[in-house]
Amino acid sequence: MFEIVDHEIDIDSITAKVSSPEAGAIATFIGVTRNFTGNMQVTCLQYEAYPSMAIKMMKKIGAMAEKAFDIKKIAITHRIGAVSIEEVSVVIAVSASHRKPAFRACEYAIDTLKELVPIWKKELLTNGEQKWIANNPELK
Amino acid sequence: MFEIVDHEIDIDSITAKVSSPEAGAIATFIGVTRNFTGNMQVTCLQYEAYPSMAIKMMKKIGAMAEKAFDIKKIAITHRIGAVSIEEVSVVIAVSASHRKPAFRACEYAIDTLKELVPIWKKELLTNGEQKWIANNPELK
Amino acid sequence: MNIKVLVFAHIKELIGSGSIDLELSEGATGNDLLQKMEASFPQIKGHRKYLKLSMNGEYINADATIIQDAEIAIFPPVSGG
Amino acid sequence: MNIKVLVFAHIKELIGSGSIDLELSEGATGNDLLQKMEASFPQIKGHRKYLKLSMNGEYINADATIIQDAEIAIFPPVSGG
Repeated sequence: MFEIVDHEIDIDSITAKVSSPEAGAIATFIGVTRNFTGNMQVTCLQYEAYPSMAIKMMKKIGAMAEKAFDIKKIAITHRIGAVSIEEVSVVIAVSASHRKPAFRACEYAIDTLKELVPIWKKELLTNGEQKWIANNPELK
Repeated sequence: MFEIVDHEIDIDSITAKVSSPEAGAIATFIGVTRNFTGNMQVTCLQYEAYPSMAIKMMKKIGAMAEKAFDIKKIAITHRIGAVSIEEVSVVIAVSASHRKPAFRACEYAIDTLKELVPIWKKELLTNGEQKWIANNPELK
Repeated sequence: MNIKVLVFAHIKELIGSGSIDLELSEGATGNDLLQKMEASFPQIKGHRKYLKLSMNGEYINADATIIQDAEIAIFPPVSGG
Repeated sequence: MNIKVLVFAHIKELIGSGSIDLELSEGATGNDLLQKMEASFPQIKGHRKYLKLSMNGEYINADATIIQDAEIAIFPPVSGG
């Protein structure tokens, strides 16, 4: 249910993982590479992970989400390597009996992933510059 | 971007519709048929629509979401006819520069769809009973 | 004026048809239309308190005036999703 | 004790390697380890205020004691998603 891959993510296969006859709702979050950061044009994002710890943290997020919200299943897939514009870097899917806990848990999972999971991105800009990004601007 | 279909919904094709080089986040809601309602076992849900008004209301929801939230694109597909357990009845996908407005708009859209869009569901139970459902319990 | 009324879901099942032609006087309101429907189809009495009305694909209140050639629909609370 | 330290992202680029072997005394803390790293790789000085430390895949504070044979990692704030 928690994986790091170095190729394109198939969204349907992630939502299929959380399908359950008891689930009436699936909420998903899909992270995509944007063309601009501020006013700088992006070629692609380059992701690097500390894989064993990243999987451990994703499992922890899953366990915390299951404890805090009335959900059935949660799956997280993050891609590493170069991710071009409009390509998907991360998919989180959460199933639940009802939609509110599915939304809450999905949002919780992406918020917490951005805080805890040891993955880093570097922006490759069209002007040739490369820039490591911090999710938390205070820490830049 | 707004459609009613009488066959299985391909989730990837709906998220592809809202893809945009300016969008960093896509939030989706997927409605699925559950196996139980209370303690009654369900065979399938049977959906009926007033199609022209349903599309009109979906477009209105899309326009309201675009006005209220900082989003790029929104797509809504609802299936009618028989929808078996674990099959998808509705998909809403919203793209935005950032995740918060994508989540907010997606949740707004499904909440408002359940209030305004003229589509009705009937539960076909394993005991042979059939029951029309009201989303708002006060109105049952 | 002759008005075509679409009905859906439970109401359609009760009436046994999805489309009804009604004769209404000019200036008739949604309430007049509902009364006429109940007179023709007594089996829908008792459902009126929750019925929704639309005209040309927009929700209307029961005191709205029915416009000639408009598409009217009567239906129970929606339950899509 | 000999400790293997993994480094990632910007820190890895500054050091020029993703894995460093360090000799630490028994009972050494994360702070001792960071000091030793800075002594060996002065180019990472100035980054310490935001560096994260982990031991065996769990975040630790800089005053935590380093356990023999543990997998230690040092990295900048994460930015996945």
